[in-house]
Amino acid sequence: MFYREAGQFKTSYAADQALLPIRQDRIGLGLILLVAFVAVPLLASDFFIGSIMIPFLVFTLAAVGLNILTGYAGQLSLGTGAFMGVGAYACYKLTTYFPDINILFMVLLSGIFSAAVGVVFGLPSLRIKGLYLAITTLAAQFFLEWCFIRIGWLYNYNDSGAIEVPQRKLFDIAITGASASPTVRYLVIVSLVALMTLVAANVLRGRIGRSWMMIRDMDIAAELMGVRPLYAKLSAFAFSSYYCGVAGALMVFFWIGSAEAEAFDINHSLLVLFMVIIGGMGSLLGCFMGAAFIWILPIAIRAVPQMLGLDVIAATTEHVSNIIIGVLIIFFLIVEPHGLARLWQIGKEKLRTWPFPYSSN
Amino acid sequence: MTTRTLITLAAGMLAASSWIPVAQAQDSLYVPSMTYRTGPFAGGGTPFADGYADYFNMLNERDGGINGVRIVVDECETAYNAQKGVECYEATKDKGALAYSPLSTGITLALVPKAPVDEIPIFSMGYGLSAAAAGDKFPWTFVYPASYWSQLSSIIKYIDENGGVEGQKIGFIYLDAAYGKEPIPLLDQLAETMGFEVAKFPVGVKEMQNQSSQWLNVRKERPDWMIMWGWGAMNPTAIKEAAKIRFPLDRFIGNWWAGSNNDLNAVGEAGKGYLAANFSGIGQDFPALQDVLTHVVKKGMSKVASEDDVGNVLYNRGLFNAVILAEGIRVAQDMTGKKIITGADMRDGLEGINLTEARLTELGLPGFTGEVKGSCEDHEGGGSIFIQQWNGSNWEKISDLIPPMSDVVRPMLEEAAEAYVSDKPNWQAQTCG
Amino acid sequence: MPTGKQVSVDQYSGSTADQDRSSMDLTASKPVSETSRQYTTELLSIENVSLSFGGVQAVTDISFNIMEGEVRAIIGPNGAGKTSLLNIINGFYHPQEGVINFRGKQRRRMKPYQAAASGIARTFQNVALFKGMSTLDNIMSGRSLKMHRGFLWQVIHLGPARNEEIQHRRRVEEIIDFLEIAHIRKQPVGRLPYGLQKRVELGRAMAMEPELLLLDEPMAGMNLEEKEDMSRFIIDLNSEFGTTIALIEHDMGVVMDLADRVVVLDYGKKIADGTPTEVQASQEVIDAYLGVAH
Amino acid sequence: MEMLHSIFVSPFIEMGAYPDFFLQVVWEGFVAGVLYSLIALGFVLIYKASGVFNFAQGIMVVFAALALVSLHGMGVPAWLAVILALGIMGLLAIGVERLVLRKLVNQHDAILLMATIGLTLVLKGVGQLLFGGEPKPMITEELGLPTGSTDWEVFDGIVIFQHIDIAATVVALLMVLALALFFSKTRIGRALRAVADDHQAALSVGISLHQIWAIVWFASGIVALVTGIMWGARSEVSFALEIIALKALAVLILGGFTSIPGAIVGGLIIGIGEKLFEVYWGALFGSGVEAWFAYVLALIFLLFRPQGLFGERIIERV
Repeated sequence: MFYREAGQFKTSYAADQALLPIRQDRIGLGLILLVAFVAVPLLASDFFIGSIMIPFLVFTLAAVGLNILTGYAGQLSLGTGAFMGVGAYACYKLTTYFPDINILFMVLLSGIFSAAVGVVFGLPSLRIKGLYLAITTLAAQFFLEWCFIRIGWLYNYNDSGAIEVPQRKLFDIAITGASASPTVRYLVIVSLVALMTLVAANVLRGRIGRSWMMIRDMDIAAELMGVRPLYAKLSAFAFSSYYCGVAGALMVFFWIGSAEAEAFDINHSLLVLFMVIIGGMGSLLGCFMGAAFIWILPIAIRAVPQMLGLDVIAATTEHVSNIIIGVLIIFFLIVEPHGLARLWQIGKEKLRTWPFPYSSN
Repeated sequence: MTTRTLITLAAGMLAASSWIPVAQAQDSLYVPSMTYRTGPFAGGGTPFADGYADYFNMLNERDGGINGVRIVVDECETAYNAQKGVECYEATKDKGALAYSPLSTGITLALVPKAPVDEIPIFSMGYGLSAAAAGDKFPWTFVYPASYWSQLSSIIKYIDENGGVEGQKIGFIYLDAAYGKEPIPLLDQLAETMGFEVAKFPVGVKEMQNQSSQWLNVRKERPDWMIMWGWGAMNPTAIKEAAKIRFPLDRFIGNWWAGSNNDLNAVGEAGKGYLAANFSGIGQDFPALQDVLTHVVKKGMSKVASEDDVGNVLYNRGLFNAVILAEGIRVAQDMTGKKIITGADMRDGLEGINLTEARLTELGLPGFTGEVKGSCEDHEGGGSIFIQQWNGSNWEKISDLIPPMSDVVRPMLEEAAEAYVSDKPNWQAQTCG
Repeated sequence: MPTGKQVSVDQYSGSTADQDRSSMDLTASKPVSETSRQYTTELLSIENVSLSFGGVQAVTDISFNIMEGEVRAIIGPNGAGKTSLLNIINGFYHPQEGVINFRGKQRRRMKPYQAAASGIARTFQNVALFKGMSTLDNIMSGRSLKMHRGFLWQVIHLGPARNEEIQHRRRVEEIIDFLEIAHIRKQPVGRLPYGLQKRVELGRAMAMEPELLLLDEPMAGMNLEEKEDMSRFIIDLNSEFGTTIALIEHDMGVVMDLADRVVVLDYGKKIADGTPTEVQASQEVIDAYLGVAH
Repeated sequence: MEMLHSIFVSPFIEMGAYPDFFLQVVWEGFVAGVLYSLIALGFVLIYKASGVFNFAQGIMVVFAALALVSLHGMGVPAWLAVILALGIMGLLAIGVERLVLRKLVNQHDAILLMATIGLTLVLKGVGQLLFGGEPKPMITEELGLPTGSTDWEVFDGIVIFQHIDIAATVVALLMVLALALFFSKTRIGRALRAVADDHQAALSVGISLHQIWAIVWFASGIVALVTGIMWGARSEVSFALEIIALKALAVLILGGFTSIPGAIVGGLIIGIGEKLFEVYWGALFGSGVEAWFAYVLALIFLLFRPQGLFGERIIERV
């Protein structure tokens, strides 16, 4: 009834190809941005911003990265964590070499290192497909993890073997380090994520994004249409790893504040993969939904016994949340393999025709 | 109802619940407990968490808290994961938390810079940053009763007293992570000054239960002694492998995280003779532990699986952690004259701690550990450890307290602290005396 | 259902920005009757090509040519090597022996995307559409080779990249009009009925504006009505736009009506080559189809 | 020059100088390889019959072993605990088939893989809820497994053989033989091979896919239990074992997803290869190379032979 595009005529292809061709969607997005940029920083508590919104956005960005590779270009990867690590360590090295250059620039630059590493480990994709490729990404995961531990240069030979975030300022406000307030860090992250999501959406709807989807859907046909698999696959690896790398740098510099190699282990990779599956492969919106779901659900589960006043061992809720997430993953794969994003779309279609369920084509 | 509505609702609820300022009842002392009862290291985390909680509960039951104020212990599961650890911290820091014991090097490193900002001290008991022993550089971090470096120096001292280290080859097998690598700089330094040779054997976190290569290398290198910086499943595997290559176990010394009952129960009789460092008493034969049994465990208020678990190495370690915090609270109460203290008061209390043998006896823990006396500069206290040996079914204390080689360790600690602080222009240090 | 502005072929033909060798501009009408057509330029020729897979001979010593502007049919019983031959032409298989000349030049061993770049397009026996994409995007994907804006333009998606996208969209809409599939423009192709999928696939190949279009059983599994539609598109494509077409088809009626010349394969060998009437008369062809022992 | 020497010359001189030690390294690698093979075998069984790449195989190893040890800890005699643990794995197999596989028929490979990742989480949670997260010693003696060791004096030195390692090898061998017999001699075994060859064809001759799936999951549950016992006896039973199981993935790449001989040979190559590499070349890279050696070896191997050691060359059709 209210969600219907009747009467919204498009008179040019430009309008028809806009990211959000329907007015209600544009209004919705505007509201969300308003909440994200105004309401949350003004109203939310430090815990909500620091432990829910910031991780959620960092994971969203990583999920966007993985989704580009897996959901759009069809190359399953289990090495997301390691690529995030490359970004984080690169950013750390860059800030130690160039302490005076703005940290935001460094974060964006560190993604390029991650992209380069991604290309190297993407090379096997030219010969290897599907599950075999998924397993070779494990080689990237474990090899890079080992590098983070073994190459002392990466963490400046710290005794602690970990990378620590120095304090950096933007317009005289601390944006990294312990004294940077969650709200400031949040604003930095939310701006970056919004910007990078827009960039991803643009690339995905253009020539390059189409070539990835062609490779994904039918690589042979894509090649016969003139897509060079070398370019298409490696550019997908590079672009995806760039996002993962930036997410990794954000994770360390704007969220946790320090990191050991273990922060980027295989479980981290799997966590991002879950987000992509639950959110929906091949959907940017899904990245947000999946990240929110996987990150917030355990926190919510943890909060439930407290709200009910039950004394449950913290570990038990941890096990229970493991089980619930596992069951949900299976459930989604069975019921809706395209994830939350698809459910949302179905919901929208229902809304469009409501209250006349049979009036659509 | 669409999914987004659901998510929005859920988020809204969460937001609402976390937006409402926590009405902290001002009649109790809030002590968060970061635990890891899950994950690959759960074997170590569980008894520690039990000992920690049981001691505070015992104080509540027996004495009605500390100076009449009850203690609230709030567990938060970290699964040894830094992200979850930080989340636990953020979730509890505004509830009036007095001190954090992060129980993982990764989480400690993440929290150390936050402590001065939020004014809540970090008590990483014998783990985390060794450099934090330098209290003038790390006002908010404590590593009582000893840092890793002090411990290593004591172990080397023990070796020296039992046959000498000069001209010997000492093997160092360690978990290939920040934790395991930390003592290496000191080990290299001591090797130079004391004239022994070092062979290093890293064990990857994913290879903890697959150590045959490392031990083949040990067989190749033929060290005279072995020192282990291990954790979790790495320990029993290492001891079994050592036995397999017939390495004399009474020349194999684990650090204080490689010498728990869990570790050796998995090895059993085959582990007889294995040595480990420790700083907390073994067994239930302390009045305080008897009180824990009577007031908490026998009343069914503990999470331990059986009464026998009370008194095992890691249980007592967790309990000792609680003892120091409780003592810190007492000192802070005395210093400020307040019943309800803040994190900043707690910091002063921890710094003013003085656990002498007499005080330990008062607490019902005679001979439980060495003296722990803090000061503005010294955040590691005494630094003494003792060596224990596995007799096939339990641990036995076989040495007196071994103080660290402060003359070597202290300058290095200070140097490390200086290095840590040097690239942090706005670091909050304190000037002592 | 949101609809874009409809544009007809007439309105835009000849006035589009993409001026590179645009075959759609060739609207010169050609005589439809088979006998009167004369072709002078050889577009593709295959000489003594052989291909085998680990001892299995798929194609043996085949030679034939395709003239510019003609409709060339390749027929033969199942397993005769027809699809393998198409795969050789667009570079997917590499023959062990033989020479391929395209536009008068001998072709080196090339990759499929190079064949595509040189102007060879293709449809598949089992529909090989990009299942996760809409009809519009599938046809747009045929424009891949004609779009050049670099990565940075794609990132901002303004100015040149956007204009490029819109220009090509215009072309794609012409094809959508031509194939009468405007109503399914934004539907994911996976959900379309088979006949429509085949049509979209033809559209995708058309979008490449190829010099040579290879159609692998374009009418397989279609009912009579759909076959008639498809035949009409093929004839129009050939006569209106002058696209050279090579097609594999089992329906002899269709082949006889559409093709200028027919080459017949059996067991990987060429057994006949000529106009439909000549081929129909060949004893060898009759034997092959009736299954007479060799 | 020195670098080249330490890569290409000195390791071999060392091998020659201490042949007893070399043999010991090979033996240790062999034993580790046998255990990798066993885990890989579990993967192969399931993949062959149902096309599911079972990421949960590692956690199944832990789960089965934990069930066994915990049951014994509750006072159940060892032999009964084994039977009950097998029963649990059977129930798990039926459960997985009913609740997961049956609903995901004809889905894409990647979807099935991800479903088993979900299963991994569930088993992790359930396992820790039921049996507790802390590590437990394996009940080696109660199961009648040998302890102790035998020395073999050779080349002026000794090679030490642990009896438990010998037992593991023998048990693994027996199990492979049993499986081979099962596949070739029983009706279900033949049906299973038929399913592996062609699902549709098998269905059309009246083979129940559901039954077959439950059986292969059960079979790999048995393999998991045996693996868990053997590995548990070498260290202890804990959730950390799960990660080692990932190494079997590299084994699969070497051996091919569907080949049982491939799983065995691949496992041995990786087991022996990684020990040799770590002991003789590891120091060049700063040690700890075992963490990635298997995967990198598999990756390099894939570049030259994408179908694995025993797989058939894939000809792509259009």
